[in-house]
Formats: sequence, C-alpha cells, structure tokens
Amino acid sequence: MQLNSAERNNSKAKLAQKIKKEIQEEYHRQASFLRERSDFCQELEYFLEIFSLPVSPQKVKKRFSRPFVGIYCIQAPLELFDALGFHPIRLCSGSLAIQRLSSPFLPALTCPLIKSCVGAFYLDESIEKLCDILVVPTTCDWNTKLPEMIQDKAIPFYIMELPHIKESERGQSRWLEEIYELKRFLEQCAGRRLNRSQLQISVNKYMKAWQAFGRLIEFRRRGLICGTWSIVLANAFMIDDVESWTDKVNIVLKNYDKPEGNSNPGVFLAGSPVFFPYLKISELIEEAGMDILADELCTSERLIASVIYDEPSEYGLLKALSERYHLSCSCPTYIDNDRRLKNILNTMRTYNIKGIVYHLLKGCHPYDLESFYFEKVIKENGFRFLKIETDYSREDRQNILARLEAFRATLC
Amino acid sequence: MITVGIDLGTAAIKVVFIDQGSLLWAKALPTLPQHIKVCEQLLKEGMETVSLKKKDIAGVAATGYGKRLFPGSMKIVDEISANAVGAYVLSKARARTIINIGGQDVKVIKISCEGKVDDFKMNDKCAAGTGRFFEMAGRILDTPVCEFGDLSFQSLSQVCLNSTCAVFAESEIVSLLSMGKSRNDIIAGLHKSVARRISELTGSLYLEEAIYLDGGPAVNKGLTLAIKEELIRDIDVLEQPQFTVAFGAAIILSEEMSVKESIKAERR
Amino acid sequence: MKIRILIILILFIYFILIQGIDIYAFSSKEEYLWIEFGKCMREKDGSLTLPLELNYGRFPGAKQGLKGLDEVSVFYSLSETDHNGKPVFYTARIQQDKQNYSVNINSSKQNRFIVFAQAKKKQNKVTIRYLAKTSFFLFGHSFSKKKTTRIILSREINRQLEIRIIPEFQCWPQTGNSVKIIPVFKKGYLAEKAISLFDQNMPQVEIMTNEKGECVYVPREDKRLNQKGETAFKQAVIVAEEDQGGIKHISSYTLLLHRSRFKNYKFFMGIAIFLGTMAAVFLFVIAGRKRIKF
Amino acid sequence: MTKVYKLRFLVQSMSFAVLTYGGRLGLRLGHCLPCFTCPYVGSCSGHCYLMALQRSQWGFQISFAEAISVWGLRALGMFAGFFLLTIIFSKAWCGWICPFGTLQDWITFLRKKLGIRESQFSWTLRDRLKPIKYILLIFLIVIPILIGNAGLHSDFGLPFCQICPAKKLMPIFAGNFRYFAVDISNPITAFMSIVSLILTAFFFVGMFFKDRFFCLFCPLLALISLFEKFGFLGLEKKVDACTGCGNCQRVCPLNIREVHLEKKKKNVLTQDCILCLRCVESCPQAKVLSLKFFKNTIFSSSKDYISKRFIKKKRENLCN
Repeated sequence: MQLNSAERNNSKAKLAQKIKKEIQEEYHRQASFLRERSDFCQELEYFLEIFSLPVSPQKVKKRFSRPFVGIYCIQAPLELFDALGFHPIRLCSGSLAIQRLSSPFLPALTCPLIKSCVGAFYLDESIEKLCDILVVPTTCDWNTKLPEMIQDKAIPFYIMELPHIKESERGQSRWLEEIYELKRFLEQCAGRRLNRSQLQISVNKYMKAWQAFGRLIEFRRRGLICGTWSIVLANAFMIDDVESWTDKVNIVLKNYDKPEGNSNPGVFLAGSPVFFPYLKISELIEEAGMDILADELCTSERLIASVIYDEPSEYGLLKALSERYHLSCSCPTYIDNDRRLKNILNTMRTYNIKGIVYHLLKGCHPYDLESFYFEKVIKENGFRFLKIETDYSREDRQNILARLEAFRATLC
Repeated sequence: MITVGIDLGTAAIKVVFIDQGSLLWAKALPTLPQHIKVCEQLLKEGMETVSLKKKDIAGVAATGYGKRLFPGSMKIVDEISANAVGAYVLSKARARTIINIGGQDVKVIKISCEGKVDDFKMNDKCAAGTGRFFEMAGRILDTPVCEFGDLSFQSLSQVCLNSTCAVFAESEIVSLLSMGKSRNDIIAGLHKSVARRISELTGSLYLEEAIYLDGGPAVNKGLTLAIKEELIRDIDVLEQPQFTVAFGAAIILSEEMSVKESIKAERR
Repeated sequence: MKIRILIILILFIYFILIQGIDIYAFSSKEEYLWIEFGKCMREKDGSLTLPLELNYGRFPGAKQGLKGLDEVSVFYSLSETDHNGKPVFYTARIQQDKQNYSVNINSSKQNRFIVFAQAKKKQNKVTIRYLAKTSFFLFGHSFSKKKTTRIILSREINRQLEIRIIPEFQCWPQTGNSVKIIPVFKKGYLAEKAISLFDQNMPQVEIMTNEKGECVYVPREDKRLNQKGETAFKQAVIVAEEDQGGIKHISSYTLLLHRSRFKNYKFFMGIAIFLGTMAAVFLFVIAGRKRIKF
Repeated sequence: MTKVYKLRFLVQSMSFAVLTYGGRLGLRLGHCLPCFTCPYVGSCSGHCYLMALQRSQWGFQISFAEAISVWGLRALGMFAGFFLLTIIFSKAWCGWICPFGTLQDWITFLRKKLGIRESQFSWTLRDRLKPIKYILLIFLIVIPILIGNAGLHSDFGLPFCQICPAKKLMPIFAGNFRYFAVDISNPITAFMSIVSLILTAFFFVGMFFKDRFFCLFCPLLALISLFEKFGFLGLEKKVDACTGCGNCQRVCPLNIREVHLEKKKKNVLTQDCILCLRCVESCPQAKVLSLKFFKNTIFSSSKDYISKRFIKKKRENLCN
C-alpha cells in the first residue's frame, strides 16, 4: 500500500513523537537513578537539569541566550567561540532511544555515539534549529564521515582537518592554520573581528574552569567524590556556560561530603567516551564494589586542559590554543600517542590503582585497536586489565557485572 | 560444617552440598522462570537425600546470573571466582587455566598458585560457542545434546561450519542437512567451530598448564577432543564439570565461615 | 711602452730612496742623551722586564753611542718613598753589548717607574751635563716574593735641568691627548724657552714655553702608528738645554705614545650604518612576516 | 608561594644594576664572570669571562712559550674562577644574572606590551643555528692564539668583543655611545667596527622580534654548556607523567623542543637552556619538571602554581 506524502509525514511525526517520549523517559530514568543515589546532594541537581537539552532544546537555548555552535570531539577551541560571542556545546549523545531514528540508514556496527549523534538530527526540535554552526574535527573515521551522513540537513558545517601526527612541525603548523581558518570563518559568522583582549578574557574563564576541574579531579582521586558524579559534572561542562559551571562546581566541592568512607579498590576507567544518560559502565563498576578513582575519557578528565600563553599577541594566543587542543589531547586517533599509556601507568602508580577497566563501545575502532597493546603493556607492568565491549543497550548488564565482580576479586 | 552452593545459571540451576571440602550431593535442573521454586525443590531433595535438617546447614552461597534472585543465600559469589576456586579444589590445586563453557558465555580463567583468579577472558554479548549453541543445534538435528560426543566420534569426514554466530549457524546447519551431509559430520563440525571460537577468544599461548574444561558442555568428549586439537594443548575435564561453580561457591562460603569461627574462638 | 715602464721604475726607486733618507738628521741642535724603550718581555715567573737603551746623538736615527761621555749612570725610582717622603732612587746596572748600552728594568708587580740617566762631557773647556728621563708603568704579575737586591743611590742625581710632564704617569699615553711640558731649571721655571721635540715618525718641532714656563703639546695623529696594532707605540724625545756659562745642561724626556684610541672614531658614520642596517633588517622582518599565512 | 617570574625579574634587575653600576661603589667582582657584564661599561663591577679568555694576560693571546709559565698559570687560574662560578649557578647565569640577557628580556617585555607577535623559527632553522655559537667560540679562541703565535695583526685582538652587540648596547646604560662609532684608524679597525655595527643592528632588531635572540648565538652560553654536567643545578623531568601538552616548548624563550619531546632521559637541561624556569612554571602536571640543586628539589611544577601564576582574578588585570 502506497502512503501519500501527507500520511507519510503524519506517521513520521508520530514516530518522532513516540521516540521523543522514549528519550524523555530515558533521560528522566537516568536522572532519577542519580537522584536516588545515597551521595546525591542538592547542589548536584543543577547539573542534572543541564542534560535536559536534547529533551527540550528550546528551553536550554533560552537559558544560554547566545548563538550556539555545535561541536563534536574536543579539538575545537572553546575559547575562540566564547570570545566571538558563541556558546559552544558538544553534541555528543548517550541516548539509546534516539538511535532508533538513525539506525535504519547507518551500518549496524556504527559506533553508538555516532548513531545517537546522527539520530539527534532527526528529532523534531533538531540540532538544525538549535545550532547556527557545526564544527567537526576529523578525529576518527566516524566523525570524518559524520557530515556526509547528515548532508541533507541545511546547517553550515565547518570541518577541521586534524593532523594525526602531533609531535612534528608540520602537524603543529597545519593545525595552527586550521585554527586560523576557523577564526576567519567564525569572524565572518559573527560579523566582527576577534578582539585580543576578549580572547584573553575567555581563556581566563576557561582557565578558571580548569582550576575547578583540577580540584574536582583531586577530590575524586582521594575518593571524596565518586567517579559517576565526576563524570556527570564533566559531561555538564560540555553543554553548560563555562562561568556558571565553574561556580557550581566550586559550590559542590565546597559543600560536598561523601556519606561514608569505604575502602573499595580503585580502578582506572579508560577507553571510549561515556556520556549522559549512558552511564552504565561507571554505575556498574561502582555496583561491583569499585571506585573509579581516575579516568581518561574524552568526556571526562581529558575534557579540560590549561591554556597557558606567554605571548598576549593574537598569534601567541591562537598558538597557545592550537597546542592546547592538539598536543594536550590524547585522542587515540593520533599516531604518536605513546604518552597516553605512560600517563595512565603513571597515574595508576601514583594513586595506587591496581586495575584498569577498558571500556569499549562496539564500533569504536581506534580504542579497540589500541586495547590489545594496552593490555599487553599494562599487564607487563603488573596491573590488572579488563576490557569490556558494549553498547548503549542495557541488556548485558548482568554479563558485565559478573565480569566486574570477578575483576574486583582479582584486585584484592 | 555443611555448606550449600547454588549456581543459578542461564541454562541450569545446580545445587551442591559439601562437607569440609568434600562433595556430599549434587544435582542440576534446567532453569525455569520460577528460579526460587526450583532452588527450593533442589535444596529439599538434597536435604532429604543426605538426611539433613535445615539447622545442620551452615550456610548457602549463591552464584551465577541469578545469584541475587535467591533470597536464602548467606553469600553471593561471582561465578568467575567461584569457578576458579571450585576447579582449583577439585583438580587438587593443579589447575592454572579453566575453560568454562556455560549456557550463555565462554570464560577462560587463569588461576594463580594460591587458587585465586589471576585474569580472565569472557565473550561479549554473543552466544556463539556456548551451551545455547549446542541446544540450538540439538533442536535442529533432532538429537539430544548428551549424545553429541559419541556421535561426533562416528564422523567420517568433518564438515566445516563457517558461521560462528549461533543464529547464522542454524541456517547453515539446515542448508548442510539439505545438501545431504550426515548428522555426525555436522556435529563434528560444530565441535570444531566451537573449539575455534574458544581459541579465538584467548589464543593458545595465553593458556597455562594444567588446563581444565568445565561447564555443562564439557561432558561432551567430542568437544573436548576438538578443543584439544584446536589449541594443541593437553586439556583435562573435571568429574561432573557442570558443578564446579556451585562447588566453588560452597567452598568459598565454608572457608569464610571457618575463618570467622577461628577469629571468634581466638576472641574467646 | 718601455719608456713608461722605465719612468715608473725610476719614480719607484726615487720614492724608496726618499723614504730611506733620514730627514731629521739635519737638525741644527746639539746632540743629547736619551732613553729609548725596547720591547717589554714577559719573564717565566710572571714579572716583566723592560730593556731601556741609552743613546747619545739625535733621535731617532743618529745614534753615536756613548763614546766620549763620562760618568754615565742610570737611576730609577719605584713608587716607594723614604721617611722624608722623597722617592728612593736605585742605581741600575748598565749592560754593554758592543755599541749598545742598555739597562733592564724588572718589575714583579705593578709599579710606576721614573728612570734617569746622566752623563758628562767635556768639550772645549765647556762641560756639558746630560740628563735623560722617562716614566712608565709596568704591570708585573709574579707570584714569587723574591726581592732583587737594589743598590740605593748614594749621591744626588744632577737634576738641575729637568723636564717635567704633566700628567707624569698615563695609563695609556696616546696621540691626540695633550701633555703639558714644564722644563725646570734649578727648581725655577723657564719662561719663553724653546724646547725641541723629536718624534719617531714626524719632523722635529720647536715649542716655546709661555710666561709661566709651561707649554702644551698635542701629539699629532700618526698614520704610520695607526696602521699598527692597538698596543704598538712610538716614542718622542723632548729636549731642552740651558747654557750657564761653562756648564751646559742638556736634558731629554722620552715620551711613549700609542695610537689614539677614540680620536679616529667616526660617530655619525657609525650611527648611520647602525640605523640604516636596523631599518633594513626591520623592513626585512616585516616583509617576511607578511608572507606567512598567519 | 612566591611567583618565580617575579623573583626572576627582581633578581635580574638587581644584578643588572649591581653589575652595570656596582663599579661606581667600588665593587670589584673579578674578570671571570660567566655572563655578559661588559668591561666596556666604564662602571661595571665585574668583567665578562669571554674578554679574559681572549686577552693576552689571562687567556689565549699568548705565545706557546709563555703558556708554560706563570702566565699560563694565570690563565688557568682565571679559568678556574670561571669554572667554579659556572658550576655553582650553571645556566642560571644566563637566565637570572646576565645583564645583556636582562636587557633582552626588557625588550621582549616591551614587545609583549605592544602586542606584537614573536617571530617563529622553523625547527630546521632553529637546529641549524645551534652550531653557530660553537663556531664563534672556536674563533674567539683561535684568533688570539694566532695573534700570540703567528703574528696576526693585533687589531684582530679581542675578536668577539669587537663584534659583540653588548659592547655597543651595554655602555649606553653608562651614558656612553662611543662604541657606535666607526674606528677609521686603519682598514682592519674600520672593517671590524662596520661589521660589528651591522651585527649589532641585526641583533637589536632580532631581540625585538624574538625572545633572547642573541642567546641563540652566544658563545658564552656554549662555553657554560660545556661544563653543564658538573653543575650543581639541574632541570629534571618525570618522563612518564608528561602529557606532552607542549607548554614548555611554547613559552621557552629559546624555543627548546627537547624538554617537550624528551621521552626517556631524566635530564632536560639542554645546551641552549638558560634556566629561566618558564617551562617549569607553565607545566600543568604535578612535579613533572623540577629544578634540582644537588638532588634537592628547589622548585617544581604544579597545578596550584599555574593557577596562581596564570589565572587572573579580575578582568581588568587581563588586558595588559
């Protein structure tokens, strides 16, 4: 039976409506999970509210009152957007329900994060309406192909070609060139030129955020704040306004005290990103009786780095920015990334963490490829290693939990 | 001191009674939606057979996927640790590697000299090469799984099964049958495919001697042989391999309790 | 062609000859005694030895040796004084090597030296008393504390006619810097007195003292000296004579001169070069920056 | 916690004043200081060792016969003084004491105030510049030897001092512009002074556009770095904890890459390092970079320091 266009649109809208409801449920369920935790306190409510963005974007847009720049991955320089009057948000998505909108036309083994990201474009209050510009650095293959997947959407895309070799002059200067190009592009969009002192103010703002984040990480390392909450707080940074985020984090750190001090073994969480509402892995780790004392997820601890500039000239500032978003970043898509593993090992040694949980999203190839070498080296260094490959679905919770519990037993 | 280990697996529920590390009684029943009923039934049966009263039992340890579902357990043990301890004790501290083929998963567990879990590998969300896989094949081939071992030895020319996926293997078996391949050859092929799957999970070099196979399908001698051939390693099978996990859980509980008691005794 | 070459050759030989002729030898003045500086030598122990040559005749070319001179003696003083505050003089030993008479002054540490040489000559019943003087620094750096035995002078030096130079001790005497010359006769000044000046590279000059008995001399820029290194020096001998009926006093002072340090500095030229280069480099850098993409 | 850059600024300014004007107060610090305290500044209190090195009394302008005597011993003694001073402070002479370095830092400060960006050298160019200072060092030793033994014209004496920009620029602070002149005494002096003027102009512009431009070529830096491994001060890196953020490379006035790129060795005090400690200041990783004095840590990197050093509390302070 052939449907006419009106009917088709009608059924499409109905489907979208249904999925939207599912998404809302998913978000609310996750949020209420978090609220019911024993270590929830009222200050944390602020961060849970932030995540209502995909559910009610218009509300969020009103809240931030600046034109939005949607970005994927952490290589786009946030300070630059801020200095030119844009509000940068990261469009990463951890929603399972939203995948239903995109899975019909994506490969079955697509990275779930990308599936959700693409799906978000097909919600009725879509990213199209929300963001004025989209910035996509070409990190992994999925991200590189992302603009192609949604080319039917009328939204200006800015693609930053990421040089995958960091520690060479060519790579660094090419990335600087990309930053300059982005600056020009943003200047055009904003209709004004970049002001040096404005950029300095922005850099300072983000440095304050870095400072607060550093304190958060320190709290976490000492086991004063649990891994899930720090991931949630870091996730919120990707959407929230930087200044209010900094304030709120400082407030949380001031008032927060964990209900009871337990002596769970600490683990290091590495691998693919974890983003609200997909907090399965961190919750399961905690359920299995371990503390995530440290992680190196690009949605958590790797999110904020310091921007230190010595030259207040525009060139100096942009160079500092370019290096902060290129050299400081340890995305597995880089070729010369040997420091990442060393740093992980160092952190584990420093904080007496005995094991590493390597979280892997199915289809996340860079991390998957790395995991084997990681496993070898980490075991050679006398640490425990557990690789968990999963996706956004909840059905393998028992399987993962069983493994995590056994893993905990090996840590004691 | 008598302790009970219950393994609420995905395929079967196993109950083991032990006394000071020695097996008293063991029985398995297939998993039904009413887990607790099955468990209680098995416990009752066990108590009757060994002629015990409820107060004689020092404690019950639960393990397996349904370990949290059984309300009467004193201790919940994760199945990997339980498996390691069980196999270690049953093999008289010889086992260093265990390959466990369960209802839904395949685990390879490395055990340290002290009988603790050193490292383990487990399949992710995929039932290929597990007990389910054999159940499925048994249904299509219209043969009870327990006969697989003997039948595979009668195979003249092994069939090669390409698919490692439980679902796709099903259609492959059907097409092989329609091509006129013998049942025995297909079963032998199945064993080989499972063995390959296990070797892919870890690689032969990962395994340390002595290697033991346990879990329900381990009874299948044809499968054991196929795994031996595939890994080119010597592999032993424990007696009553499906009970190692439950046994291990019971052992863990009894050890824990004896430690507690000795502490109590010292305090006195 | 050949004629031209011949002419050039003749001219060339002529110039060489002209250079070779010592034009200062035609001076009308009388001969005098002077001290000539030799090349300062570094001793192994870190001390310095300055050979001073005694000469008689006309500086610089006409040396006659010390024949016919009596009572030749050399004294020197270091920067030491006796209890009266007068400088202590020592006798120096004169070494004779064929026609050359010389005195070696050795200094193991930093010292200021004043050296006198005196001689007498009888000529047609007229006694001529010669006095030669010079002063200099020697920066010896010996670690050894050994003291050379010095013979303290017993008799007075005949310093009736003496040429004083102000400043007496210069760190770096050089051309272009003025020196004040004061001839002193029996502790009195000689006004409007003609003094001769024999420069190594220059024609002889006559200077008159003013009514106060002083005269100021500015050694001229010397191209030949300039060609040499910074440490190269030349000498000039200042001669004064006083006839006193029967006894004639002829005194000399040997002035050491380096090339002028700063008189040849062309400041504006330098600044122009500096600023010009700076501008060029500046423009170069700016242009280079414009070419870069960012 | 004291801020290192402020302390350094203070120490630099003070040592500039002491070394440049201390002579007026009768301060005499000798002739073997391992920094560019130029003897041509009439009132300086100590002399740059490079001059002694080229001189006849304390250095290489000496005949071989004289070398094996008290005169050679004197040169050795001068070197011993230099060596002692060098190993005590090592490269801190360059980054903290050298008045010429301080002058360069002041000029850089001015440039930063003006918001003019620093010129960048490519990695290859930067590497090619490295041997120049050693070549200069060889020249400033060989030429005096030739003067002393092979009869080279003595107007080539003190060859480095003649072309050194510090000889022109430092006396300005004593009100002396004399050395900007061309010495036309003879062709050699004229040539040398014109060359030195051109070089001075080049370096002067270079200093403006590039941090510590002269230090890239400084033969004294090369000489100090020869004795670096005896030095008491050390710059060490915890290689495993370095994230490779590149801050150290970016803030380094001499664009040293080794601190950033080093992945194995602990010692990162490289030949060009001037121990200005900017890398330690800007390292966000706790204790990754540290300044050591006989294995005692004097200063090491930390997040707290960065927060204090680089984060401005108020907006107004930002726009400098």
